[in-house]
Amino acid sequence: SREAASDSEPENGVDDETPGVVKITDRIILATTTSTYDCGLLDFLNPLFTEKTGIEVQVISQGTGAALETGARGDADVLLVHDRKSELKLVEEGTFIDRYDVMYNDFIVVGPAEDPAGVDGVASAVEAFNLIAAGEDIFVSRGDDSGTNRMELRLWESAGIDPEGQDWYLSIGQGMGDTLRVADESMGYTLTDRGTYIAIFDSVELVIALEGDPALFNQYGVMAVNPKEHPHVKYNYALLYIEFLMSDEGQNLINSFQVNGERLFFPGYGLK
Amino acid sequence: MSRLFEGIIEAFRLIITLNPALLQIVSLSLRVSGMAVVIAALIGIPLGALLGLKPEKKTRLLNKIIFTFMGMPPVVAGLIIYLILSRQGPLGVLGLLYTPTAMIIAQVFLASPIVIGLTMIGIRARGCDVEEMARSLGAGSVLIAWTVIMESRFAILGAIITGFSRVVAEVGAVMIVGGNIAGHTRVMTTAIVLETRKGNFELAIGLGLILLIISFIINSGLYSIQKGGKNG
Amino acid sequence: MSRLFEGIIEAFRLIITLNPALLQIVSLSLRVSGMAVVIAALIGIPLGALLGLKPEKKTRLLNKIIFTFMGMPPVVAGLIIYLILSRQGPLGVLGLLYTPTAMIIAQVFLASPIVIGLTMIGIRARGCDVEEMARSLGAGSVLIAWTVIMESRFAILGAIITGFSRVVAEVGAVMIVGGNIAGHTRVMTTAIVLETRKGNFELAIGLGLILLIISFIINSGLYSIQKGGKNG
Amino acid sequence: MANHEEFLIELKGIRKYYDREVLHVEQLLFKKGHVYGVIGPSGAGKSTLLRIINLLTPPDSGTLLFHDRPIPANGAGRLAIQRKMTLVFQKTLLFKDSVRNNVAYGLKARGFPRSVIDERVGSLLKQVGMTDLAARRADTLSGGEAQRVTIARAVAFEPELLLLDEPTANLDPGNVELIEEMITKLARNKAITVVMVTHNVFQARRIADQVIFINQGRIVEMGPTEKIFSAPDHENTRLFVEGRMVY
Amino acid sequence: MANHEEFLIELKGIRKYYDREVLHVEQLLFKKGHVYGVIGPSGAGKSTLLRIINLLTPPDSGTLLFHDRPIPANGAGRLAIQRKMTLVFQKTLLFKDSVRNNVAYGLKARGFPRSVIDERVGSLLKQVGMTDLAARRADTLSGGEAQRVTIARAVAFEPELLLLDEPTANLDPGNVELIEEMITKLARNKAITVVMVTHNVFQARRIADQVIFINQGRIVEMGPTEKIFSAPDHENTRLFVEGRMVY
Ligand SMILES: Nc1ncnc2c1ncn2[C@@H]1O[C@H](COP(=O)(O)OP(=O)(O)OP(=O)(O)O)[C@@H](O)[C@H]1O
Ligand SMILES: Nc1ncnc2c1ncn2[C@@H]1O[C@H](COP(=O)(O)OP(=O)(O)OP(=O)(O)O)[C@@H](O)[C@H]1O
Ligand SMILES: [Mg+2]
Ligand SMILES: [Mg+2]
Repeated sequence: SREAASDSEPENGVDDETPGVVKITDRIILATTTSTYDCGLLDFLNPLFTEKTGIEVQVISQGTGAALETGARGDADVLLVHDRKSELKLVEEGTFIDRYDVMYNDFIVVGPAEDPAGVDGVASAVEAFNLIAAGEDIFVSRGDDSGTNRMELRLWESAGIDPEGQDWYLSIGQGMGDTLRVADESMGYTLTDRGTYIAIFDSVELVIALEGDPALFNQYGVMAVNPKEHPHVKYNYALLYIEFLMSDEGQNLINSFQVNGERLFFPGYGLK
Repeated sequence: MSRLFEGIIEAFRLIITLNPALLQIVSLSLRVSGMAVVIAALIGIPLGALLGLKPEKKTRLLNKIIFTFMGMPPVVAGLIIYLILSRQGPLGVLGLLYTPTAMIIAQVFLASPIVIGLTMIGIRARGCDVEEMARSLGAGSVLIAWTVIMESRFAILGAIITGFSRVVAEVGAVMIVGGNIAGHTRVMTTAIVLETRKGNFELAIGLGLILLIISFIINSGLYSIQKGGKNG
Repeated sequence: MSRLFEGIIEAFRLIITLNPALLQIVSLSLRVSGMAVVIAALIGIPLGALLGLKPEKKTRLLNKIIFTFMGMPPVVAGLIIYLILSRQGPLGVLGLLYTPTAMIIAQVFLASPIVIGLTMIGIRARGCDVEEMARSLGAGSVLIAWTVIMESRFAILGAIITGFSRVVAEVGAVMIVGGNIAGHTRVMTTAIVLETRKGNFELAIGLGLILLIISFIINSGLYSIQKGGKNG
Repeated sequence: MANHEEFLIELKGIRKYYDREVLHVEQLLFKKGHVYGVIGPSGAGKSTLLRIINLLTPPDSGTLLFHDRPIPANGAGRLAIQRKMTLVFQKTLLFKDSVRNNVAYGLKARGFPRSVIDERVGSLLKQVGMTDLAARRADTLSGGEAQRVTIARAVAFEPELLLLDEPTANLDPGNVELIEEMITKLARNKAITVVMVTHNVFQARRIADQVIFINQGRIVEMGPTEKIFSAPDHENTRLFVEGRMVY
Repeated sequence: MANHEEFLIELKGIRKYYDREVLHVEQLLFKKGHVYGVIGPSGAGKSTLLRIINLLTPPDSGTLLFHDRPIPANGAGRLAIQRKMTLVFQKTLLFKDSVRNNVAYGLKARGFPRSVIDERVGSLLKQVGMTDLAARRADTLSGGEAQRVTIARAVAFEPELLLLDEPTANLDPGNVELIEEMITKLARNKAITVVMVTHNVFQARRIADQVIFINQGRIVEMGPTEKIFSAPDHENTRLFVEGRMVY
């Protein structure tokens, strides 16, 4: 229910799996990114799915690259990731099937409250990046070839700047949460998905420097591992899970999920 | 720092109120690492004793290789086991990936070189004299091995504790082969990493403290076994 | 498996073509872990020798505490150092976070208990007799310590190698306090984790192999120092 | 030469090298139930000889025959022979265990029943005057106490061949007498062959039937005790037993 | 009583307990330049006595005076006194190093110049017949070789007080004579005080000026050597030196 999800309960990773009275008949493995798992969304959704179907969802949260690799090797049954371009390519190659745009949110630029680069009030991310580069203010990059990282690199390209190797540009090759922490400690800016930022909002002093630029759209996709490639995968159950997420009920649940009083994800395909 | 206290208190509250999820994680940690160390000891102590009784010149290369394997990054060990157990890997059909068994395998891989290497060092100190004495008194090979091991039991205890310490504190390998699945393959260290990632540093440290306390209790237990083994 | 070969070959290609980024990472790994182990040895060998010469009964509690600290999860060690060095932490003004210095501090914290504990075990085997002999021959406390250490040098070599192995393979602590900043605080293990995150498992294993080879070379070096130390 | 069957152990062309040749024995025969005294200067190769007989040090060449049969290189046959003899090391070595368990070790290794073990250990500890210290940890014993325990441990299982390397070096006259009596009795009553290395020529004279004088790795002379002491064939033997050998 | 100044070391009311009392010495005085022989049955407390004098085992009560002054509990003063004496352990212990470096150890500890060290070590190795083995690792030596090296190591720095615990237990007659000569010469020519524990009563008779007989932790009798051997005050002393003490 909405109440349970919106207090701090889901943040508590130790407290989150109270097995229900539901009889578990089978299990599927969901490979996903840290951004969907760490904020508690899946701990909110999955028990409801289990209740309906008796299928337990075992979540493995990794970097997007590792999640895709895990799926491609057939070590997971279903994926929930946010790197649309790679996803579509892999679907085309036949690695995954039944891909749907399940939900979206957006990227934001966050930075220190003092805003040394003067990003506040700027409307476009490219412009903000220009200001950061001009002022040689610290910018922390995930540098892990994740969806977020690729988005960030596209923005630098649009700004006509090559930040690689600059003193003020810290490429750290870590997850979003870690990146936010490093940005916080080094009083720098970074590009983040909104979900992760809200989830760890409490423990950092970073504030939102820029939001709302249509260029900062972040689409999540759900898809199944192709049973033709990996005959052992539980394709039917994966389909059940995808159907659940795409159903009206599932979409409504996603819409209702809140952390720290904020909505983290919006159902369906964002750029209509 | 007050948040640190809160986190630690929160961790202890979870333990004292017998929080089922936490208890389950702790017990899995102990089962996985305990089993891994038992297996590593069964492999490592005899092997280490054997090597320790050989003249050092003959085992020099082997020593170096064993010492090198002590420095195997857990992530790499985890990846190797992953590639073997993965569906496409040679042992994929067994379906062991993301199970506690896979975690035990990875930890055995990490703990064995430590147990072998340190047992060997411990036995070198006076193992050969003891071996000869035992042999001269008519001991068969099993009794010889047992005697040599008992004579170096303090060093071997150290080897086991060091091995256990390594695996119980390790996260890279169990994360990869176990998947940190809640209620299934989540152990103390992967829970700590998860909390860290979420920014709950204080809770993470609290969990770390609990892990240390458990280690302390286990060490104390091993200590008394070692003392009791042969009249102090 | 062919992809595994590709990954390993790719890793070696990077090393053989003297890829500057990789060389820089390797050299930082060695500097950080090397420095940490040197410091841990300077702290740990004398302390371990001191404890090893005390009757075991008197040091029992201390032994258990040291053994327990061997099992400190690197992530927790990293977090503790992080909270101390972070901007809001007690030593925040020093600005050490995300520097190699911070990584060295964290690794010293992890390696010292190992060096202390294993040195102690090594010296227990015959340290007291050696100490008394040295004392009876008129050695001052420095020479006594030196003699005791030299008599157990194989065990102490093992302590150092085990300590080095732990820190050079460790990723949890250096990741947190170093930040894995490219060109600044990225070391072998954090690079391995990065490649793993990206799904380049094979390249990660290749980098791991390189790390093992480097460890092997270092172990061999330490070995010959130990042999050469006193007409081996 | 006597009937071949009497020989317990025979050495043939045994050589041992370290940085130089330390032992070279063309032939050496030990008869059942006799007591042999091995004497010779420090570094002569006496301990090496005993260690080779006890199968601890492999010789670089030559063969050992036990009851006329070569000793197998390994396996159960070798263990069976090894169990018929034992060596009391020159350097006293006790296990870090109680005195009682040390004495019981060889009996346990041979699977003696518990009751026999307890009885024998008790009686032996009494013989060597260590009953009071039965429960003591062996590493707290005095030099002479430890030496007596090693002897008790070696004779506990009544080996056919008892090899002793300076077994009374740390004992006072009274205790030496005690041990000597014990050893000669074993040889006489149980037909145990004793080979005892001793630097104490008087001791060799007291207990040995035959004396072997070794110098620089070679057997210089071997013969009945009285002959060696009163009319040795070699000048060096005479000098040595008179304590006048010059190094 | 003689002039107090002659006394090198004095024991007063020394007691040592382990599971029972193992040593209880009301008073014991050692004069400069004299050779003392300590005899007594196994476990009597002889080694414990030497270890207490060498400041290795702290007594449970009593005091030690060196040149009439109590020995400081620690610090440079204690080290200075410790450097004036040394103990050759009953259980031979050599450092895992070359024979040469073992003999040089005490000299190095005292900061002797390199040239003096080389010369003394060379001359001592010659005296104990170990010149050929100077470069050998000490743990490969035979029992008697090792024992000779420990003696050379102890006398190298010419301590004022030389404590010897069964130093010739593993040596043959010729080597025993050699060592005894060396020791008596040191006492005579350099006024070194020697306290030698020996189970060999003949040896005590040969080299000691004074003999101390210890039994069950107590000094039963102490006196000039000839008196102890020919006309002891105590029955037990007589029995012991005649090898007829019953345990
Ligand atoms: N650590 C200890 N714990 C208990 N008893 C001990 C300890 N050390 C020595 N003893 C006992 O103290 C007594 C005296 O020992 P000490 O070594 O002085 O004898 P000793 O006269 O040198 O005998 P030996 O001639 O056999 O060498 C012995 O009975 C010995 O068992
Ligand atoms: N491992 C070794 N390496 C080199 N030389 C050795 C080794 N072991 C023994 N030796 C030498 O072999 C010779 C014979 O040694 P052994 O121990 O047999 O002498 P021993 O007759 O028992 O003398 P002792 O009466 O002094 O005990 C000695 O000179 C010794 O130094
Ligand atoms: Mg010998
Ligand atoms: Mg003694």
